[in-house]
Formats: sequence, C-alpha cells, structure tokens
Amino acid sequence: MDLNAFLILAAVLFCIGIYGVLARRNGVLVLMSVELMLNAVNINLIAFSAYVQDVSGQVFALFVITIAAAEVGVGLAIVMLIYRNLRSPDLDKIDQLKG
Amino acid sequence: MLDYAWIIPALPAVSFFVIMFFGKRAPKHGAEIGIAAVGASFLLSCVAVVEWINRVEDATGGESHGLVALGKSIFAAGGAEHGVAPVVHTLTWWTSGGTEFGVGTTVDGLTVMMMFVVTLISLLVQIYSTAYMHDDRRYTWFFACLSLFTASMLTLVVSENLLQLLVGWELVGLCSFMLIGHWWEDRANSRAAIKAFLTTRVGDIGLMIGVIIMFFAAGTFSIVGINEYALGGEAQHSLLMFGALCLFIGIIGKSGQFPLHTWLPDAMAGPTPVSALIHAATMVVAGVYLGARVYPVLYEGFNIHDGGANFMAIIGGVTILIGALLAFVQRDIKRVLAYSTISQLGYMVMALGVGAWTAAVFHLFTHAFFKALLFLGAGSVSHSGSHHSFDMKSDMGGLRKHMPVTFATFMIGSLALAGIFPLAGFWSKDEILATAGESGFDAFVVVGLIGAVLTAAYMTRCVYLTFFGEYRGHGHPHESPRAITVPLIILSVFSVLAGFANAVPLGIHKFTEWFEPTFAFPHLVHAEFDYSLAIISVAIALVGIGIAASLWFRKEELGPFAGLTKRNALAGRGYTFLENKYYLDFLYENVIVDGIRGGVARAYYWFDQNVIDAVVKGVGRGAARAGRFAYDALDQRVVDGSINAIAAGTGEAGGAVRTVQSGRVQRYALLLFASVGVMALAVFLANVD
Amino acid sequence: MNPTIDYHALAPEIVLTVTVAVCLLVDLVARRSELVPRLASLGVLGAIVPVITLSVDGANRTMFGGTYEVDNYALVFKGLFLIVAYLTILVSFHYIGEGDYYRGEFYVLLLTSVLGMTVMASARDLVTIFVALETITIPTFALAAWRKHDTKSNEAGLKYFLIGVISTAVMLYGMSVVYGVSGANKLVGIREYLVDTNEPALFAVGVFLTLVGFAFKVSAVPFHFWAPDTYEGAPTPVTAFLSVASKAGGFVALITIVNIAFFPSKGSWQPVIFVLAAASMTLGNLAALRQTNIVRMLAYSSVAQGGFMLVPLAVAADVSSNSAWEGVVVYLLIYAGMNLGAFAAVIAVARRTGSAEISSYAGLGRTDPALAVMMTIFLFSLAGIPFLAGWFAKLVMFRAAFDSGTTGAVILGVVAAINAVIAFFYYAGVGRQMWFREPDPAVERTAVPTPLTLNAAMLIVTVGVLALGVYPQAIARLGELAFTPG
Amino acid sequence: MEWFDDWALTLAVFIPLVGMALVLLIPRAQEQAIKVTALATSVVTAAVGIGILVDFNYDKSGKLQFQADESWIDVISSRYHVGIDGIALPLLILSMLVVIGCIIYSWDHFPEPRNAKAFLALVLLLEVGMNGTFVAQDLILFFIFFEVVLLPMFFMIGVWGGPNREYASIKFFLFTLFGSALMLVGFLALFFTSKQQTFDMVQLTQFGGAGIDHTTQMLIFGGFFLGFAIKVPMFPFHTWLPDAHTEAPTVGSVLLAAILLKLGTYGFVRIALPMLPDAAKDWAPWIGLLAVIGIIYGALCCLAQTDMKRLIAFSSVAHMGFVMLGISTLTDFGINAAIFGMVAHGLITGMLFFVAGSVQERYETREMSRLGGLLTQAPKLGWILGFSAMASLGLPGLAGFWGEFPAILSAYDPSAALDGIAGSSAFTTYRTFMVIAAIGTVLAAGYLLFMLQRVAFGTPKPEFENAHVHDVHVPEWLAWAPLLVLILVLGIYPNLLFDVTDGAVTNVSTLFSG
Repeated sequence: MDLNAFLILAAVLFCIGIYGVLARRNGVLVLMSVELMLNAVNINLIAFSAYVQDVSGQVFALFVITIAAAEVGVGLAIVMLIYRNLRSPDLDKIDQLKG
Repeated sequence: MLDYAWIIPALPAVSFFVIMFFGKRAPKHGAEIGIAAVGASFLLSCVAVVEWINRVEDATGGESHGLVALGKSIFAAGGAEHGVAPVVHTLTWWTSGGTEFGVGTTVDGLTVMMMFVVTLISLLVQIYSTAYMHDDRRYTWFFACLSLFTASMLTLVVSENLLQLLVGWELVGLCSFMLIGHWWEDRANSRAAIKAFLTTRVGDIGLMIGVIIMFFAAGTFSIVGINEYALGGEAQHSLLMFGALCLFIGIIGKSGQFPLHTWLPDAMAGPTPVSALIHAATMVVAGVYLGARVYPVLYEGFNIHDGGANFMAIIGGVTILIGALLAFVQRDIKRVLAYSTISQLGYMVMALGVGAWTAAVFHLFTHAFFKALLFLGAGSVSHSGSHHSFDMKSDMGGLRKHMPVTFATFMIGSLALAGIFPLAGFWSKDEILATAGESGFDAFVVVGLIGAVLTAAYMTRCVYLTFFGEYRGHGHPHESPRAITVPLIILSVFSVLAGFANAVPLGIHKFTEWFEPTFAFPHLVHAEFDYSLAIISVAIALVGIGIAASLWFRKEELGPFAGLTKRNALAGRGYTFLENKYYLDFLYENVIVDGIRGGVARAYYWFDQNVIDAVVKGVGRGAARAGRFAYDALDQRVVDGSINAIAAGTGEAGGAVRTVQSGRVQRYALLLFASVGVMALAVFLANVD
Repeated sequence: MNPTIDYHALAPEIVLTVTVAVCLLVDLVARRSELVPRLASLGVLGAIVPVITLSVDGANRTMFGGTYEVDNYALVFKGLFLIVAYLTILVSFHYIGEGDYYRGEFYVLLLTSVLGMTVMASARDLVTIFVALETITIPTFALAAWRKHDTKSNEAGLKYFLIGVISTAVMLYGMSVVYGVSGANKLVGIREYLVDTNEPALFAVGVFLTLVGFAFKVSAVPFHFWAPDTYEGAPTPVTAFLSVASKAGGFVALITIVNIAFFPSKGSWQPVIFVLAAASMTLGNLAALRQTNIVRMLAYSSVAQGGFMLVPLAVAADVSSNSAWEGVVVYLLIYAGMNLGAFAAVIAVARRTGSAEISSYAGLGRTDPALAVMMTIFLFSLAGIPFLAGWFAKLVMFRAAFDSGTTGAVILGVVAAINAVIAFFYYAGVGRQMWFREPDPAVERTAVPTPLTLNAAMLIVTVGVLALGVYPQAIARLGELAFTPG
Repeated sequence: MEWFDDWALTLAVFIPLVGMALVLLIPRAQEQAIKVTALATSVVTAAVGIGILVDFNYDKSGKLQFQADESWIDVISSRYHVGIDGIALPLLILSMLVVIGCIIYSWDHFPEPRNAKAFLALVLLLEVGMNGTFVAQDLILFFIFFEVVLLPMFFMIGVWGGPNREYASIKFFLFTLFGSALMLVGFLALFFTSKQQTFDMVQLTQFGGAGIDHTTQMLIFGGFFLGFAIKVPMFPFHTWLPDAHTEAPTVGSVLLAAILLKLGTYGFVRIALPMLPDAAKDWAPWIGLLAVIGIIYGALCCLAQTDMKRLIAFSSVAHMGFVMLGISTLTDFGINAAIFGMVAHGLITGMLFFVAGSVQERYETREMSRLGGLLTQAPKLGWILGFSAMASLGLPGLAGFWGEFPAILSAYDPSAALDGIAGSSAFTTYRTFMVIAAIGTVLAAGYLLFMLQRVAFGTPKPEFENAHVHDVHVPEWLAWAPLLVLILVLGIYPNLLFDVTDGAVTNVSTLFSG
C-alpha cells in the first residue's frame, strides 16, 4: 500500500478546503470548505493509522468527525444569526470591527 | 593672641548673625554691634601685632626661646638663621580617604599686619557709615554685611591652608556682591554686582585649579607646607610654573589686574564706605595678599630670581599704566579713585613680580590708608557737598570753602597717593622702584615712573575739579558730621606717618624686620635707598601735578586761579614752573593735552570700554547665546526632539499595524494561511539535514 | 481491559459535569431566575474542594493508560481555571442578568468550557488534548455571539469561529503528521520516538502546524487577528473569560505538549516560539498604542502579554532547571488575575457611562475614586510596575531569558524590556484619563451603584495583586510545585 | 538594644506605608486628621532615623549595620536583606527630613485640585520607596523600591501638575522605566553570570565580577549605566527632568530633586562600581565625559531659561554632573565628594524648588521677565532665595561647595586604575575634565545670579506693584529651617558628613587602587 497516495490526496483536499475558505463569500460555503479540510485530516489519520499499525489514529478520526459536527452546528447557528440580522450571508459585508 | 587668632575673624562673624537676627531691635539698629565686634577685633589685632613684634625682637635678640614653634619648626633652606616660624593651629575640618584636612590659623608678620589694617579700616568705615548710611532703608543689613565682609577677609588672612583661604576668598566675593548691589532696586547696581562676582569668579577658576595643583604637588593644602615644598628644591618646575600661573590668574581676577579689571570701576555702584573697604582693606588686596602668602610658589614658578621680565611683572606694569590713563577721563570722582586703585594694585603686583616682596606688602599697607581716606573723602563730598552725586564736572567744584576738613584730608590723601615726600605713598612706591632697579628689572622702573607722573596728574585734576573753581552743584554744601570727619582725620594721620615704618634713609627698617617672613621664604632683596631715584620720582610727580594744574587751572577765570596759587603752594609752584618754561607748556598743550587727555587716554578708554569690557560682556552675552543655542537647537530639537521622534515613530508604527486589521475575516484567514505557509516552509528548510 | 477509574482524581470534572446537567434542568424548569448562576458558582466552588484534597494528598494519579494524569501541574491549573470561572460568574452575574441574553444557557456553556479546561490540564495524549481544546472552544464560539441582536456580537462570534476552525484544521493536520511520523498518540510516546530517532523535517512541519492551533488559542501574532475584533464585539464578561481562561487553556496545552512531547526536538519548535514571542510582544504593543476603545486596547495588550509569556517558553530548551517553565506558569497565574480585574473594572465603568471608549474614562478619579484606584492597580500591574503583582511576572520572564544566557535569549530579553516600556504608555494612557483629566460633561452618567458581585470580584483581585506583589513567594512556590513530581 | 538593631530599618521603610494605609482609611472630609496622621507618620519615621543616627557605629561606618536578612522570594533566591552603612545613612536621613518638610509645607496650600488625602498618601508612598532604596541590600529588593517611587511621582506630576502635566508625567515615567527595565536586565545577567547565583548585594560586592568575561561585564554595566544615568539624569538622558520639574507641584519637584535623583547616583556607588569594578574602569572615562558635558550643557541651558523652575531643573543636570564626575574618578576623594554633593544638592535644590513654588503661589507666575523686586515685597523670601542660590553656586562656607570643589579636586588625580584606559593617559583626560568643570562653576554663578537678579532684585513690575505679597509664613519656616540650617552647618563643618561616608567610601575606592 502506498502511503504517499493517501497523503497527497489529503494534502490536495486540504488545499481545496483552504481555497474555498478564502475564495467563497457565502458563509455556508465557507463552512463546507472547512469540513473539507477536516476530512483531509481524517484521511491522513486513518492512512497513518494503518501504516503504523496503531488503532489510535482511527479513534482520533472518529473524534474529529464528532467534533466537526458540533463545530459546524455552532457555525451554522452563527451564520444564521448573521443572516437574520443582516439579511445576507456575504462575509465581505461583515467588517464593523477593525483597526 | 597669636595662639587664639581665630577669635579675630570669629567676632565679626558672630556679629553678622547677631545683627541679622537681632539688629533691627537694637537701639542703633545693629550698627553698635558691628562696631563693637570690629572694635574688639581691632584691639585684639593690635595685641597680636605687639606680641608678634615681641616675638621677632626676642628671636633677633639672639635668644632662641622665642622660637616656640607650634607648627613645624623647620627652617627654610635658604632662610635667614633668625627665621621666626609662624604660629600654626589646626583642627580637623574634613576627611577623605582617611586623609584629614585641617582648618586653622597661621599667624606670622604678614598676618598680623593684615589683621591690623583690615580691622582698622573696617572699624573706621563702620563708624563712618553710621552717618553716611544714616537714612538707608537697609541700614541694619548693611552693617551685617560689613561685619561679614570683615570676617571673611580676616578668615582669608589667618588661613592655615589654601583651601580655607579659598573659602575666605569666595566669601569676600560674596560680600562685595551683596554690598556693591546694596541698592539693588536699580538694575544697574545689581548688574555691577553680578559683573564683579562673575569676573572675579573667572579668576577663581585659576585659583581653584592652582590650589588643586599645589595640593597634589605638595601633598598638602597647608600654606607653610606648600611654601616649603616650593623652595625645597625637590619640586618639579613645570608643576610649580602651572601652579603659579593658575594662582596668578586668581590674583588677576581678584586684584583687578589687566585684563580682568573692568569690574572694579563698575563696583562703584555700591555705597561709598563699601568702595573704601573693597579698595583699601578687603577684596582687591586679597589677591595681592595671596601673592605675598604663597610667594615662594610664584617666586620659583615665574623664575623671579632671574631678573629681566616675567609674566607677573608685565601684567602689573601694564595695569599701572592703563589704570592711570583711564583715571584721566572719568567724570565720576569714585571712578577716578577706582582706576587709581587698579593702577596702585598694578604697583603691588609688579613689585611682587620683580621680587620686591617687602615693598609690595609695604605699599599694600600704606595704600590701604590713603585710598580709604580718599574714598571716604569722596563719600563725604557727595554726602554733604554734592547732594549724593559723584559727578565732579556737574555737581562739584569749589568745595574747599564749604568742607575744610574734608578738603584738607583729601589733599593729604592725594599727595600720599601721588608719592610726595614725606607722605606714606612716597616711601612705599620708592621702595618698589628701588628694589626693581636693584634686582635688574630696569624696564619696570621706567614704567613705575611713568605711572607716578600720571598718578600725580590725574589726582591733581580730580582735586581741582572737586574742590576748586565755582560750585556747580545744586545743593547746599556743608561740612560732614563728626562720624565722617573723624575717620578721615585718623586716616590722614596714618597716611602721613605710615611710611615711616620703613623709612630706609632714616635707618628705620621696622616694617621689614617685623613683618617680613624669614621662615620658608625666598631670600629677599632689599635695595638701598636710592636718592637719585627718590628725587626723580618726587620731581616727576611734581611735574605731573604741575602739568595737570596748569592744564585745568588755566582754563578757569583768573580769579580762582590766582586764588589757588596763593593758597596752594604746591599748585602754585607747578604753575610757576610751567609759566617759566613756556615751551614745556606748549609741548603739552599740543602734545600731551591732545595726546594724553584727548588722545591716548580717550583712545584707551574707548578701547577699554569697547574692546576689553566688550569682551567681558561679550563672553557673558556669548554664554547666554550659547545657552540659547544649546537649549533651543540642541536640547529641544536634537536631544529632546529625537526622543519625541522615537515616541512619535512608535505611535506611527502602531497606526501601520492597525491597518492590517482590516476587519475582513477572509483576509485574516489569508494572512493566517500565508503565515503558516511561510513559517512551515522555513521550519522545513531549517530542519532538513 | 477495564480501565480503572479513580473517582477522587476525576472529582472536579465530575462535579462540573453534574453542575452543567443540573443547570440545564433547572433552566428548563425555572426560566429567568437567578438560580442558575448561583448553582453554577456553587458547582465551581464545589469543584475546587477535590482540587484541594488532591493537592493535600499530593500523589500522582494516572489513568486511562497514561492519557490522563492528575499531578501537581494539573492541579495548579485546575485550581486556576476554577477560580477564574468563579470570578467570571461573579462578573457576569448582573451583566447577563440585566441584558438581553439567555441566562441559563450562558452558564451552562461557560461551565462546559471550564470543564474542557480542567480536562486539558490533565490531558496527556493528542486525542485528549484535541477534545479538551474543542470543549473549551466550541462553547465560547456561541458565547462570543451571545448578544444575539447586536451585529457586532454576531460578527465577533463569526470571526472567532472561522479563524478558530481553520486553526483547528491546521492543528489537526499537524497532529496527524506528528502521529504518523512518530507512530505515537501519547505524548510520552512521541518523546520516546524523538529521543530514539533523528526525526525527519516533515515532523518539524507537523510540530509547527500543531503549534498553530495553540497559537490561535493564545492569540499569538500572526494568529491573533480574531482577538481584537472578537474581544470588542463579544459581551465583556465573555471577553474577560476568553482573554484569561481560554488563553490559559491554550497555554496549558502548549506547555504540556512542548514540555512532554516535543522537547527533545528543539529545532522544530524553539525558533517558532521565539518568533511568535517577539512578534506578539512588539506588534501587540504597537497596535495597542493607537486604540481608542478600551476593550480593544486590552485585546492587543493581551496579545502582547501572550508574547511575554512565550518568552520563557522560547528559551526553555536552553535552561537547565525548570525555571523557564515555572516562569510561564507564574506569569500566567498573575496575568489571569490582573487581566480579569481590568475587565471587571471595564464592565463596572460601562455600567455608568455605557461606553467603552477610553475618553469616557476622563475624570473617573473624581467621580468614582475607588473604582479608579482599582482600575489603576490592574493596569499598572499589567504594566509590571513593582509591588503590584505584575512586576514579578515580568521578573520571572526576564529571569528565564537570562538564565539560558544564549545570545538569542538575551536579545529576546532586551526586546521584552523595551516592549515593557512601550506597554506602559497605553496603560498609563487610561490612568491619565482617569486621574489627570476633568470629567467630560458630554458623557452621560447614570448613578447606578456597582453591583456587589462585581465589586467582590474586583476586590478579590485587588487584594491578590497587592499581596502577591509584596510577597510573590506564594505564587512562585506554586509555580515551582507544578513542576515538582508528587 | 538588640531589638532596635534588627528592626530599625524595616520600621524606617514601612512605617510610612502603615501611615499611608491609615491616611487612606480616614474619610476625605476630615482633612485635619489626615494631615496630622501623615505628619505624625513622617515624624515617627524620622524618630526611627534619629535612633539609627544615635545607635550607628561611626567608627565602623564602612560596615553594614542594622542588618536584617530574612527569606523573601526563595524561588528566585532573593532575600529581604536590609542594612545601612556610611554611604546610605546620610541619604536615608535626608529623605526622612525632606518628607517632613514637604508635608509641613503643603499644610495649608495643597496644589489644585487639593485632595489632601491622595496627595499625602502619595508622599508617604514615595517615602517608602526612597527609604527602601537606600537600605536595600538585595538587588531585587533594591529594584522594587527603586520602582516604587515611580507611581506616586507619576501621579503627583500628572494630577497636581502644571498645564503640560500629562506629557511631563508620562515622559518621566517612560524614561525611568526604560532605564530600570534595562537595569533589571543587568541585574539578572549579573545573577546568572556570577558563580554564587545570588542577588545579595554584599556577596556580589565581595565577588566583584570575578570570572565574568570582560565583554559581558561591559554589557551588564551598560544596563546599570542606563538605569542609573537616566535617573541621575546624565546628559543626554536628561530631557525628562526639565519637563517633570516644570510641571510638578512644588512638593513633587522638591522630592524629585532632593531624593529621587540621588537614587541614580547612589546606584552607581552602591551597585555599578563595586559589583563590576573591571567594567567600571572602562566605563569611567566615558561617564566622566558625559558628566562634564552635562555640567556645561546644563549650565548653558539654564542661561536660556525664562521660567524659574525650569532653570533650577537644568541646574540639577549641571550639579549632578559634578557628582558624576566625582564618581567617575573612582577615587575616595571623588566618591566622597559625590556623596556630599548628593546631600548638598538635595538640600539646596530642594530649597530652591520650595522657594520657586512659593514665588509661584504668590505671583501665579514663574516667568522671570514678569517677576522682580521680590526682596522689596517679601524680603525674607527673597533673602532665602539668595541664600539658596549662593549655596547652589558652590559658595564656600555653604554645603554646595563641598560637593563641587572636592569633585573638581579629585579629577586632577583620578584612580591609578584608569591609566591606560582613557586614551594615552587618564591624567590628561581627567585634567581636561577638571578645567571644564571649573569653568562650569563660573557658568553656575552666572545663571543663578542672573535668576536672582531678575526675581529678587529690582522693583516689582507694574502688574504686581500693588499686589499684597505675604512674606514667608509659618509652615514655610518650619519646613525650610532644617534645610537652611543644614546647608550652613554642613558648609561650615563638612566633616559631619565626610566622617560618616569616608569609611564606606574607602571600601569602594580600594577596589580601584590596585
């Protein structure tokens, strides 16, 4: 089994996630990009876990999945709140606090 | 008393505090306290003089029991076999690095002589002041200051060491500052006071450094110790030379020598009794006294024994001439006397410079009396004759009729100053010239003679303008009260007689015997009385008087002029002399009158006021300007400015940092990822083997 | 394999968990009552009890196969977190009670976060650290946006959240690399790997990426961008909590992971911390200089303070004794107190003027001298002026730098010294407003008295700051204990 | 008196702290009670000071006495170690004395915005710091006390100061903080480079920097130098001083000039020189250079001033230049002179600031062009101004002389240890310094007389012609009399002080004699 293939896949996914986070203006899409990054991590963890023959990596991945869900939950709630107050999910419009 | 000499300065010092704190409540507002204290000091000084004389007599009588040397009792290498050691007492004053520094008294002939002069003149001045300053608003304060002045001068005189002398020296300066600026309401007066203080302080730099050099050279501040060191032969000559030079700078500043003399005429801003005190017994003679005190240092440092010329003699000579010349062109009687003092101090310094120690000190002694007399006389004139003015040309004239005592005493003083036989000035001045000639300083004999002519001439002018001619003032001139005239009379007695203390041709050498230090001192030259020189100098003085008399008297109407010749033999003789030698008259009508009065003196006065004094003022102004530059340009702009610039720059940087905080969350994310990327790369590269 | 559970060791966490549950229930039954905060504070105090008994006992208790450890180190921090939590509750009591907020949930989330912190203090493997970190962070995302009708609060929450999850993702990526290269999940295992092997450069990158997550938590430059915006927009008690407890949580994680796991691989973490320290101090201070809003200023100040705290960490590898680690801990403890005090005072002032602008502090010394005195004490303590506790924090920081004695450390020490001076400028700026200026008549003041809870919180901190300033041995000993094996 | 020996210094330092706490507890309305408490505190402190003076063993003034050495912060090996010797004793007593004077002086006229409670509390806190600095024998303890004075002075300038007070107070604080931060850095570096790893000043002095390589010593000394030189202040770190003095209330200026500046010079004598003698040798000529620059520069700046207080402030720069010149010679002469100079400057400049404050209170201006004729309107005040100015310009017979002249004297013959360091010959260098310093005395006379002339002499300007000017009143007399008497007494019999300091100073100077 070629570990590198998995690692490269994870890296690419991670980078796509980064791109999404930076380029998307819609809050929801940004959240999804973050999910992409977290999943890249999961691939990494599981691949490594298999490679080093240690189960804790997979446990780690499970925790990441769970917590990512919680995170996205809170995240969506915040985006909703903003949408409710500003009537827009556009992140560019949110710059009251600066300096 | 020689062992308790500290009491003599202590009395007036205590009286200063007593007057200051209780004087206002005293019946005579403090004057009596001051007079009592100085009077007591005077009496004790007399006792000291007598004791000292006894001591010297005992020693020279061949018996050694007089040599109770309380200090060090080593005889100077080159000293006479009958040297009498000074009486020295010390207490610990301060300690540093385990070394103890003393404070105490050194009493020898010079000391007792000075104590006598200082206390006597101070006493007379104080008595005089009770009348002169009668209505002054700071009468009490004035007496307090006079007491302090006397105390300071006496401290200086009895000093055991140079540091203590420096203390007295500065205190004398302080007192003259306070007294010159006594009427400080007028800005001109306080300016004169500050000028006096600052100018002498410039000289004090020299003194201070000189004292330091001598301390490290000789390992002690003690005057006896330093003198021994200077003569010991072990001394490094360059060190002595620097020490002497620095000390001499102090003398220049204090004793009004060229070029630091300009403060002295301005110091006339003070009340007249103060002028008398400053010019006769304290302040300015402190410089000469210092020279006499540490004479071995100057003697070795300036190589006086070599003859020819030296820095000190030259400065003295120059001062004689400029002082005398400047005295010609003054309208203010006190300024005439002030310049005259400068000139006479020049004699003393020159005397020291040519090795005539005894003559210098002797001249100091005699000069004290007649100069005090002249100043007090001038004060008397202004007090009762000219309505508090000192302007000879506009407010005086013809006062001899109204103020006979003042006139007579003033005349005596003038003649003594002019060096007319047999008054005090004659003996001392003559001794200076004789010794100078004897020691091979021929050029300075000529300078001294020229000075004598000029002295006689300007004093004649002064006397004439004040006492002869028509009264030009606006007051009601009358004779001064007794408190003023009595001191005048006493001083005139001394002005007549003091010279006989050392009347060499009469075989009197008492002054030399009693007061000349023989302990740790250079071998001094004593010239024989030189009759030709004496005659020349008197004649020359008479010529001066004559010239001046004819010059000023002739311009008046015939009446007063004729009156003068009848009443005043001296002036008449001068006049006759000139009448008979008309060509001489012509000579100076055209040459000397236009030359000296109109030309040389005025030119020099211009030079003095516009160059020398301008330099003095310019230094002051330059310092102020430098100060403004240092403050405005350097301190506020550069030093403080750079600090403020750093502060401002830091603030700007803060502003720059703020702009990064744009408020856009995705820009933050970009920065975050960018930093992560860059740093991750850096970490990777750094850890790659 | 049945894990043996030491209930005494877990008691603080258990008490907290129970309290959270009870609070939730009570909140359901009795809405809008003051019962929840009271219960919450009781719960926190209750959790302190086992911390004390455990410290008295003093033995190390290891659980779950070495992934969870209750030792002196953990107890010191648990104590800190619980005290901070208690003070935060005191500070929030009226703030949350009087505003337009969900009250019950606020405390539930707060305590959950604290629970995460107590866990963090004991976490000894990557997974537990990750879970603890997220338990700390996720509730605070919500708390930051707690003022739900205020767009600024929303914005604060969003920024915090986004940067937070991104950092988490980066950290996780890093952890996955660390795990993959070392093959160990437990920190001790990672260390063993490092001692035995010459690690590849990739591992260093993994370490760096892992540190990013913590750097976000402690708001170290350049991962601090969220902090000023979030601090300003969030409700002030939340800001206080974030700047103190949450930051401390991040530091604990950082110390644990660096001290136990990464320590032998000096090259991979030391330069990073060095850069973070220098940048945080300098940029934090510079930005703080130009602030007009006090919360924002304190935000930047806490960035800078974070930089100071990183200094001993940056030199720890070159110091033979534990003094550097102790330095971080002592600094952290003192910082927690004074910063919390400062925020409490900000809340108290805002109650009167309704403003957080620094200019609204003008004349506070006249209108409310006691409050102004306390605020002054907190600020000058933050500036490190002696006999206020802050000086000792600064001292141990400098001490660590000079103990190592390497050129880099000395440079860092001098940079810190200069920064300490710059920092004074903005702290004194507030003092200047309070004392040197007349009250601004344009600012409306309501004469509401400062509530008792708030006053109590400030007073406790004031006494602490003064006492520790005069006798810092107490806190120094605590720092020393943390690194003494029980 | 075993008990007293152990506790005297602790009492001297902390009684003011207790007093401060009491003052803070009294309600603000009861101003009289506050004032009495503050005064009583300072008097009791001074009584302890007198006890120390009486019990002090003058034959062993070089030995630390009244020592107390208790554990304090063991973790960083710092101890509560206090003790006093002949160098610190005069300064401690001076500090106590000046504080009493300040409290009495402010009795009836607290500067705006009054608030006697806060003002006196700050004064007492200042006393804690000042007394503590002089008795501390542990570097960390020293540092704490050194810094404690900053806050009260900051507030004193900032709250009770003049129009530009904010700028001045922050500037003061930032400057000194910068210096002390680097000083602390120096302390720590010394701690870790010295073998004993101790902060104990006695041990560090014995250790004398042995074994620390030269470059490190030079750098550590640099830290000390910045810390102390800013406090002194030496050119070019002096710019905080004129601003601070100009804006500070009278009492603030007095305390600043009389005591606070001394902390810097004291630090040089107590810490920098004995702990790092090797580095001190290399630094000394440069310190001497800055000192003489300060003398001339300060004097020149004085000449440009129109504000009386600012003039006095700049004069401090010049006077402290003499003190530093003395220290830089590394000889017993120089250091003795420096300590005398510190005390004298404390008394004299303190007095000058008092008078300047009283003048300002009466005329509501310090602009010298508007003043004049003080001697006619308030003769006693004018007289005291004259007396203080004379003392300040180094008139023999008054205290100022004994700080100035011996310092100049010592520069003629600097420590033999310096030879070969300052260029070709230390003697040439230092003798040049000596001449420059001597010129400085003339400038000093210039600006002080200049001030005296414009303020005291002449007649009042038309705007104040009919003003009713109260002459010196009772609190002023009470506050000033001890200072005036001491100026005179020390001037006449300097051995009072030299005798106390000499033993301790010799300990320092012998480090440089070999």
